[in-house]
Amino acid sequence: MAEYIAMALITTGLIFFIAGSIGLLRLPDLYTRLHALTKADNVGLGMIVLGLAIISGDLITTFKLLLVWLFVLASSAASAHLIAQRARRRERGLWKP
Amino acid sequence: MEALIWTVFDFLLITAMLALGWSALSTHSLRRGIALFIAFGLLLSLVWVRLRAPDIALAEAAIGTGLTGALLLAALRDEESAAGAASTEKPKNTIADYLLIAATVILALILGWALIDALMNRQYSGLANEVFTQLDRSGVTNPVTAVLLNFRAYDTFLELAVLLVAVLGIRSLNVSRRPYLKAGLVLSGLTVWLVPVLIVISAYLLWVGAHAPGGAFQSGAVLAAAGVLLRLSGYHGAGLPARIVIRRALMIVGVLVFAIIGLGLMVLGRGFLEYPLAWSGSLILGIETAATLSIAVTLIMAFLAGETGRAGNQEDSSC
Amino acid sequence: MSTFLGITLIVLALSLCIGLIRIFRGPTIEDRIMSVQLMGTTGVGILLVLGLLMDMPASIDIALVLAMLAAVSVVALTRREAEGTKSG
Amino acid sequence: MLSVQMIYGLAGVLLFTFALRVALSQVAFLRRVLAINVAGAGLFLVFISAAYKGAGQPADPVPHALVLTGIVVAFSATALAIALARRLHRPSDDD
Repeated sequence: MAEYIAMALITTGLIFFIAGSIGLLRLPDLYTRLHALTKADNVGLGMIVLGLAIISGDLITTFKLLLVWLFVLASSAASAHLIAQRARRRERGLWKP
Repeated sequence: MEALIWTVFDFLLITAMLALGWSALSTHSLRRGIALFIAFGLLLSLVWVRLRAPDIALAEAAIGTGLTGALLLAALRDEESAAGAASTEKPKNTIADYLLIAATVILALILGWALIDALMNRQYSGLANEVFTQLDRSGVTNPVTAVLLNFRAYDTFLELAVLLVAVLGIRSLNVSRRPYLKAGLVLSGLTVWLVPVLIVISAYLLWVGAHAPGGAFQSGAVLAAAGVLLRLSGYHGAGLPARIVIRRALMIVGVLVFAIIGLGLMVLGRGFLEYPLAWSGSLILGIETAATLSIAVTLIMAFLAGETGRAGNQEDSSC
Repeated sequence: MSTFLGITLIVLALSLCIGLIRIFRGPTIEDRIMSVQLMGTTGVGILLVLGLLMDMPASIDIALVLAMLAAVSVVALTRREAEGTKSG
Repeated sequence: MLSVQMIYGLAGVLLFTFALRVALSQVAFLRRVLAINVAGAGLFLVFISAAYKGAGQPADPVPHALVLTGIVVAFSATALAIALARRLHRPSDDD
């Protein structure tokens, strides 16, 4: 049972990763691409980390995995802000449909 | 199935790596090239894990991605501000250029053939067996640390001396880097949180280096990354102690402790750096702690390029 | 289970390659920085899966360091021209 | 018959020789430094792929130790080269 939950979680994570990558590739302007990117960072990795934690079934490993996710969350939030700030400062255009 | 998965993964990894390495060197804009080089470093640390070289992956993640990229970007910034518009004349394809291409193609063929021949036809086991049979007499259980700090400690000692000489060279050139602006709210938030975490990770890597991937070089590189982050966020001293005497002491402490222990063992009637078995674990940890501090300070000084504490203060007032 | 993890690994690597196209295409440097950021996160995912598949517990430590240093290099890339936009 | 060692090793050879050509043919200094760093990475790749001993076994630690110190030394050599170039191109202000 636990295995199936883990597989479902990882599959969801993979969908977010793929969606993030395709979004980064296909979306029309910089800010929408940034939006796509942060989904992969936050949800994608989070789901994979939860799935892997269930598979490993080890308390220390689970703790370390969650720590990795927490660090990625915090640093990717700051990085996304820095990128957007830099883009605004240099007046990168918005997408006009 | 298993084999197929690995083959596909290797193929994807190598393609991405070659594409990044190739385009990092052939784009027209140097800034773009450096961004590609940073991505190349990130990918390379995945390759090291795939090839079961976790110690190298740690060092590559810290140096190849963080430090070298930041150093090249700082150098580019200085160069642009010094030269104004960078000269971007394209080199023409001359006869010499074609000869060079031909020569490197021949070199690639020779090296490739040599590699294939060595892997297919020679039975060479390397020194792995020697290392693993002697491992329990080294005082540590991580084979890479055993090689670095025990079997070939002599080499590591000289390596630290090489680092020291490189930084002395950089300092004596007396060039200065322009400092960065003070960080905004979000960046300083990231910095005050990330720097302590990097210091803790560095200490952790130093400690586990005895039995798991980690050790002085990896730990020092992570600590240096913390210093570089401080510098990027506008702390001009990069977190180094302000007093020059202390900086200098930290720079040489690795070589010093190495030499004292090596010579002390000679006084006690053993070879240079030939640890007694009962003490080797503690001696290695002592040397590694000193070496970590020295490596970190040396790498940060290399990044700062010849700035003394006093010059740093002057810059503070000037901008 | 290991086959499932293997397929996970391949999908992650594919996702990394797709994200890489943006770093070649640009057009602005910010796009390239975003691609570096995505590579860092996908790389962390790949390292975590690799650690389980290759039975190499240390790869979690490497993932941790990689995540931190990807952030540092994004800072380095975004900080470069802070000087020029000095606003008093 | 391509083994893991061989494909990664050949990729390393390719990176090394291509980067070597760029390093020799470029004029701009920072480009050369970048190329030499990539060439070094290719060389490290050849070493480490030769040290790989297959899925189950631990790899040969001696090349690992060599490459580990190599990475650190390469960084400080890069920093030294950049400082030298800066000094070289600076208009002589003193003496």
